[in-house]
Amino acid sequence: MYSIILATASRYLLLLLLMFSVFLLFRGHNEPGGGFVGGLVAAAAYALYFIANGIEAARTIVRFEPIMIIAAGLCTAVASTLPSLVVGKSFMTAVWVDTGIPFVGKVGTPLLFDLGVYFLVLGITLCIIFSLAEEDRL
Amino acid sequence: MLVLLAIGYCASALAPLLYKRFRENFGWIAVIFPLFMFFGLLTRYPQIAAGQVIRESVPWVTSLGVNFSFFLDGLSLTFSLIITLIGAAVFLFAGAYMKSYAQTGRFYLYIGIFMTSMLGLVLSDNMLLMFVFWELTSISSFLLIGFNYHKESSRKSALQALLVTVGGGLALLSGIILLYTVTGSYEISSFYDKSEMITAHALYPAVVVLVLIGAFTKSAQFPFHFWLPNAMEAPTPVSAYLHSATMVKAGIYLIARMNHEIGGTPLWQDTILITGAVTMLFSAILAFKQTDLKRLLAYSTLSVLGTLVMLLGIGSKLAIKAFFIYLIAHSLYKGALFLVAGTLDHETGTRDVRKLGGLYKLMPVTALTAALASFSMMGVIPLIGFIGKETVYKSILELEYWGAFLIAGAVLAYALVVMVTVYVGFKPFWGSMLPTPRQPHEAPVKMLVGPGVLAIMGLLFGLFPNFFIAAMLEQSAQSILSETISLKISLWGGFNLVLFLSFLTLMLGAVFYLIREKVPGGVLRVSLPGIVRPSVWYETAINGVLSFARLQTRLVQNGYLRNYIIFFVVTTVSLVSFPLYRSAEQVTMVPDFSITFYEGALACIILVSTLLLVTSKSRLKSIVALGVLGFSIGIIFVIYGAPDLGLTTFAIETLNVVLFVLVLYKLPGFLKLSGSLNRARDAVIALCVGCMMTLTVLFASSFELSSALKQFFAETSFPDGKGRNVVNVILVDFRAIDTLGEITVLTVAALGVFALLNLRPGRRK
Amino acid sequence: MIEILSGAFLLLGTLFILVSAIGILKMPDLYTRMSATTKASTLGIGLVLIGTTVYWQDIGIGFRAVAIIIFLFLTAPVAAHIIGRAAYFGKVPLWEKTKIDQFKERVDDADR
Amino acid sequence: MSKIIMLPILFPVCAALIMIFFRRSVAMHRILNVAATASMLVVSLVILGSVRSEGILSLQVGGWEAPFGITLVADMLSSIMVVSAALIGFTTALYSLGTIDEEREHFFYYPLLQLLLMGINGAFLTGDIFNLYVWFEVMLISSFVLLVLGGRPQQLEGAIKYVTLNLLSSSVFLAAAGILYGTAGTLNMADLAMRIPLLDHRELLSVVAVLFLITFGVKAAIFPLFFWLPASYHTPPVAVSAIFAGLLTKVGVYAIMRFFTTIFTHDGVSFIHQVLLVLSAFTMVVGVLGAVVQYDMRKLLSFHIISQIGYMIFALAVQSPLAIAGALFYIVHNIVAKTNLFYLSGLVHRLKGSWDLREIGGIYRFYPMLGLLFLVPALGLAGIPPLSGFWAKYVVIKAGIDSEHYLLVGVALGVSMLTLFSMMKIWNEGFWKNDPRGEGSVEDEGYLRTPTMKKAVTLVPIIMLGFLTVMFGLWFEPFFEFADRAAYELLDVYNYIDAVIGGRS
Amino acid sequence: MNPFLFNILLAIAWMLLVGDFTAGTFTLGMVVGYLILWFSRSAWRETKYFSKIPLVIKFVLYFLKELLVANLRVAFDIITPKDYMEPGVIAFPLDVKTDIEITLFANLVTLTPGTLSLDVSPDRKTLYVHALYVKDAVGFCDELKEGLEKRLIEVMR
Amino acid sequence: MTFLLAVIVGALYAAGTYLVLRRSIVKVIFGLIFLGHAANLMIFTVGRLTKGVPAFVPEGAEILTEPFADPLPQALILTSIVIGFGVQAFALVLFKRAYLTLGTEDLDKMRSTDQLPEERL
Amino acid sequence: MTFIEWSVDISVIIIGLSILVIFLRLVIGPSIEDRIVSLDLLSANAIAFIAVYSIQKKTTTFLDVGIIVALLAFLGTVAFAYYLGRRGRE
Ligand code: NA
Ligand code: NA
Repeated sequence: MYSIILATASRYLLLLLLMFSVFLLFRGHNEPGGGFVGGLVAAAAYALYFIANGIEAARTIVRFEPIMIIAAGLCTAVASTLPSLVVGKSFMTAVWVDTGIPFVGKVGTPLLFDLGVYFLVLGITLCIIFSLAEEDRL
Repeated sequence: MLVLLAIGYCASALAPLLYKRFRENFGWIAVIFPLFMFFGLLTRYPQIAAGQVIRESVPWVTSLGVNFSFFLDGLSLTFSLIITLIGAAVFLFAGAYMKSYAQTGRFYLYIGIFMTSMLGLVLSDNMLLMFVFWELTSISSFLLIGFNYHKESSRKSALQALLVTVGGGLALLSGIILLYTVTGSYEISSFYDKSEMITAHALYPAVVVLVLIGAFTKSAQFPFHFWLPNAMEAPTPVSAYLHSATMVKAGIYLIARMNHEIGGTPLWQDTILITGAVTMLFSAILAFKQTDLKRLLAYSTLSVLGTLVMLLGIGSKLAIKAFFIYLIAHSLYKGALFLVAGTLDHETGTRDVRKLGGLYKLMPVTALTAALASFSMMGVIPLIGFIGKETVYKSILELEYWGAFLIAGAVLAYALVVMVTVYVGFKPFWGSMLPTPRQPHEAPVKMLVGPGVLAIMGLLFGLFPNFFIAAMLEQSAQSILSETISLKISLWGGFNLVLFLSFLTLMLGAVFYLIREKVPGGVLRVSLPGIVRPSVWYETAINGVLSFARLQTRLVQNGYLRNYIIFFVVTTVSLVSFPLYRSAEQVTMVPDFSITFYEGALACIILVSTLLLVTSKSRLKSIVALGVLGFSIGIIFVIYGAPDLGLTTFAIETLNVVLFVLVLYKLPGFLKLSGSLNRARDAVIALCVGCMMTLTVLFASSFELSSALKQFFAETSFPDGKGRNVVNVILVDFRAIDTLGEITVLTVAALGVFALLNLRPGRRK
Repeated sequence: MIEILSGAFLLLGTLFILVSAIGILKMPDLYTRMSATTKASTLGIGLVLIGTTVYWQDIGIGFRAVAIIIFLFLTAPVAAHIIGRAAYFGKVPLWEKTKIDQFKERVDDADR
Repeated sequence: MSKIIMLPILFPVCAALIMIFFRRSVAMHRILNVAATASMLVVSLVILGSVRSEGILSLQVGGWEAPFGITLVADMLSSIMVVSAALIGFTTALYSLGTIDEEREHFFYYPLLQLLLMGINGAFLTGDIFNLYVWFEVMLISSFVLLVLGGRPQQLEGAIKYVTLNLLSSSVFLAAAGILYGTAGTLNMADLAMRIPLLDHRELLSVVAVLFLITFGVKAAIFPLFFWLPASYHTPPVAVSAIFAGLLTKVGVYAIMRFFTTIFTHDGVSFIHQVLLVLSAFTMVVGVLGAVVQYDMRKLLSFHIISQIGYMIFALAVQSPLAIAGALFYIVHNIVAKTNLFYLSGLVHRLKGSWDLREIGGIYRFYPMLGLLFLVPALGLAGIPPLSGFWAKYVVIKAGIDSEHYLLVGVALGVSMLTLFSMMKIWNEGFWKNDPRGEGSVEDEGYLRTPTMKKAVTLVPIIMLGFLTVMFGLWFEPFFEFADRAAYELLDVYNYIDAVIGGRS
Repeated sequence: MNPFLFNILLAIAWMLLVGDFTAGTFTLGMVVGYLILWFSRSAWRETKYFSKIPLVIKFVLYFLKELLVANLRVAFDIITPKDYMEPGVIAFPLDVKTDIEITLFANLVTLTPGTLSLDVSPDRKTLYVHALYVKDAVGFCDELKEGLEKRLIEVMR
Repeated sequence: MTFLLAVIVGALYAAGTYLVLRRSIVKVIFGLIFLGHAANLMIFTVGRLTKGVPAFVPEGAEILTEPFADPLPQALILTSIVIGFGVQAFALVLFKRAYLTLGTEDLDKMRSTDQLPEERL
Repeated sequence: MTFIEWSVDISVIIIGLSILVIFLRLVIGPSIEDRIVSLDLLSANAIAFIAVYSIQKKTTTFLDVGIIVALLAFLGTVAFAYYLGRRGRE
């Protein structure tokens, strides 16, 4: 059931949604949002793209194996717990960099952690959806 | 003594290896082991005879009062010597006998373990330690009875013996623990002075019953006797050793050992007296119809075991004296006869007495051994068996009330034993030659030495009783009665009532033999009704348990998921309802009833879509309803100050829809599967759950909640957590490890979905 | 003044929303319901959002409102299209008073 | 020093992470898996050692003091459990090398194993109730996936029951945690232990306590909440069954232990002890009766798990220091023996090609050492001295007699008879009986052809655990000392509170 | 559209979202936008950038007028009891060619109340439209062609 | 509203329970989802309702002052929602595979793993 | 009560009413497409409600929720349509 209208719209919506997801991610520490919702919205973007354009197109555009995205996310999240050990604090203690950046605010390991969560959530959702979609084709 | 036992176990463990190395002459090597122990123990004889008690204690589980504490007194020495001596005979005998079996190495392993454990049992001062050895003997007995494991009957008998003895062992264990409760110790030697305290304790009857159950099962007393004849499935050396000379005497040892400490009361004495007497008579009668050599011997053993227990029950000085003499006499002659039976079996290939006869010419040494042992068993002067029988009769006759009955029973039982002896000891050798499956000839030396020595010892002990055993027996008796006994044993007591009874016994035995010879075969096949046969009780119990188990399992684990869930739900509701009811009393504040219009609308939508979903017959309609539900809940979150929750709910609900859509069209439409009765039942259950949860929520929110956490987060979120969104700060900082776990869950779920869809039978990637 | 303007926007918007709600209940078939209502509600929401922006007078809010409006105007017609098409292919009946149906031939062709 | 207690959680996740990254390199997975579990074992032993010498260790994760952040606590109980988990993890890692097919290895078998261990360790170490929920979920989902990995029909069917019932229990857990926060205002176990006695509306906490009992009861597989276990445990590869059998139910028992000795001790919950007593009797009996009728080795062993849980619950319900120590020792003994039996059943299956005792036989004759290796855990499980199970049974029964629960002691003893009966059923049918299909059947040869290395890695765990069963029995005193100390720690809550709230980090 | 321009647009959109117009935000927006574009670059084959701002504004105004009028008309129909509807499904021959043009056109048609784009034929030559007020098919098509489609083509090309 | 929410929670629990007791696997899934919703809503309600005041530290302020909604239950629910999402997704796929592999959606026909030895074919 | 407060209150009620009406259509159907359209419309109304509610409660944080609802409701609708499309095909 390919539809030009949906396919075309989905390409633009993809960008908007991804952008919004990043927005949610970075802003989550101060306002509603965060890694989870960000990741979910990003996944929703790709899900939309997949429904409109099919699974191959979606895979092409995601470019990475979802499982690798999961691994990257988990890696980031786990890595964010390590600086605390380097500086000799208790496990998972937040470590903050002195200078903040605009909009995002203070930069520190919790942000990194949230980033990991973002990728992880994106990865797992994609992994599930893509697996289902591919099974479906066979 | 610990060292002795350790050596014993090590030696046993080496047996299979050594067997591989030596094979042919292993019997001669193996015999070193029990002989070493025998003589090792014998060196202590002078000390013991002088009235010393040798003690030894190595800490084990001190905090529970369990130690490797041993003591060697007259009683344990008597038993140890019997164990090792007969052990030696059997080890040697088996060297030849077991040649036809595979895996003789394993046989020596087990029997070595058994002997060591048996020694440990009689040497232990600590009751729990004794129990450890007790169980080890049961296990090694199991392995030995089942030595011919390819035969179903062997396996069954082994299991039967194991269950009965271990079951009794459990009773014993509880008895031991109760005894600890009473005395605060497991050390038998510490009970010595506490006898009165123990017998006066409220738990005393329980202790007696439990300990006696343990003893009776092990010593095959009625009604637990049935496993012993079945245990004759074991190779003959095993029967000779475990099931006649030693293991079955463990229970008797226990009764003797505890006689002073927890005995002396009518409960104790009467119980063992009656049980012993019943066993004595009952099993002798059962022996009447046996035709198998070993089973004949087994029933006679039972009868003797009964007699021994009965003697302890009588408990007089004379009875104790009789007990010891008879104990030794029986061990010697029964060991010998069993081995002879083994020889016959080995040489002729049959154990059916009806098929044996006239072997004297072919097997003269065996025949002589058999004759010697048989005379002892029949109680013919001048063998020790005679002294044994005389003392038994004497001690029974001393009894005031029971005496008359008991003596009649004893004579009857003894007469039957005499009949058995004739069958086992004489019939195969004398009379006319009968054809046998194998061509018999005289047994090899290894098979002759053991029984020969035992039989000769029977003669020697009979002739010079005081020289050999009196001193030791005095000490033994002391440990039973705790008073000094002078044991002067004399072979000849003069012409008196007892001698007459002995004579009567022999005559009666002859009569029984003749009757047995003349009766038609059919009579032998007549069996008692099941109700009076404990072996049938055992079968019934096992089958009963099995069929109950089957019924129960089919009922409970029936495969219906919803039944499982009903169990779960009903358990929950019924357990919760009790404290919930009580907590209703503590409710003080009425919950907030105020409702705005949009809240009402929202609630209405939630309830209706719930109903819609529950009653829906279309899958897609259900998903739509689920979507509405999820979004409404999201809105509730938003209204009550949880925008992050709202966001997440919306996102997840939407993705859920996507997943459902991807999955669901492969799934079937809804069918109405349950009947209306089921549905009504489920509805009632569901409503109960609903009410329970509603009430819980109402009660739980009916008072002010003061949470230090809420305040802490409010105050530290921005200054320390560097974030204004408190919820997010909690997620990535305050409780970040929760989040770590949570993303792990997601990771695994994704891997799971991936694997589930890509790795499956018939699909390669 | 601002508040009055904002309130007016809100009321107008909600009015459109109500109309579309009534429309979806009242219209005779799926296509007419969709045709009539999706845009009315889109318009209504747009108006409400404008009212909100006016109320807050905050540029951030304003752009968020604009973002929603743009997004709605982008997605609403696509959604309507895709459902309408699915409905048509799924044989959801047209209102019996529908005059012309030039789509039918092609769908029938595709079926054959 | 206390920082070390996060390692049992951190190691597995790191190992899993690396494995997922290098998905294709199965050889690396294997090595890493063994290495990670081995180092976890070392770390857990170090933890146990330092708990023994320094007392309870606590780590305030994120540096937020208790009760505001989440605290990881290693007391004697937790450390013992973590050591057990690491031990079973390690042996299963080895055993898997010899038994798991390459397909499963490719589909994340090893990372899943690691994450399962992560969940289990987390559950043992956390001092926060909601965090416990999270670790339970980690454990649960890993077990779901391990259970279905391979996708055979039986697996799927078993998994449906396993998943559904466990999800129900999770939902109850969640509700209970929520109500607990709503009534007590905190989730930290030590804080709860401190606050609950002071609260006015304690009755409501009894409701919460019951809900926790239900949810942990499902995990622990007590009557009548155990149905998921026999329905599913025999379906996955035996290495998976083994680690499930050894560890998963014990986490439930651990939680019951923790909750009803540390947190819920007010008088309102005393009826729960009565309930537990009754349930424990049913659990023992129903479990063992289920076992005696089975012919599938794994099913038989699965039902036994339930029965043995009954003993642990019985001891817990008695609640004397001796009983708690006994329960703890029982847990450890059971973990070792039960896992070993599952390993062995796998080996038997490998040899004979069937799980059904009626179809196989003759193992003892040709593989006597295997017979010995079987007898050790089997008799150990049945409580035959001097193996570990004897002491476990003894202590539990002693505690029962001391507290005068004679009826239950009787039940426990009867059940131990039936346990022996069913163990000997395996022995009689599988080991003693001749193979009904004749000796030296094809499967035997198949086994003989497996590379020595693979045989070795399957045998080493069996020997290790068998050795432990013997060691526990012969050298009981030092092990019991640990259990005893754990029991005293548990019953004296103030130690725990002091270590957590006292702010040592 | 030129990816670079699109990147800038995305950065601006970012600033709008953030509600902060500093260089820092813009830079971050550029970075985010670039990542997104790079991440999804295979979706982009075309197209050219347009600069007909006045035309666009004119078009938007026209469209808003249409929207409002049509909305009112339908609203009237809804709130009055009597139905004035004469619905029909029309095959509309398309002059617009590219994906984006077709999509925009179809969406605008849908947005105007009373009309609903049902489908585009596989050969992209026909748009099937459901309309509430169809006097006759040809008249309807002409009206749409002269009005919306023509203006859209003006803007797009 | 606490009262109303309590009723809703009860209704969701009841519906979830009813659904997991069905024989069709699809309904069981719906039941599980219901129970998840119910539990979340329950935590939310029991954690006390505070209307319209989310837990955000206002711009310019250092700390958050009452009244505000308790953020902790929210964080807990968030965690449980996400966990529930993962677990439900897995369960959904599992149920689908089970249906396709076993060829039935009727749970009463999925009993082979529980059958006693003599009942097996 | 100022005008804005009054109009907000009125708006909330009107939106609530519309939501109920749309929900009624969702319940009665009859076609599944009707329900999907109603669902889509419901989420649109939710956005409006959130916007008005943010004025009522004087908090801006809720508006972001509106964006999410707008974005995601569309995905939901598309997913349903996808399902319908597949159903039609098979
Ligand atoms: Na957040
Ligand atoms: Na719309």
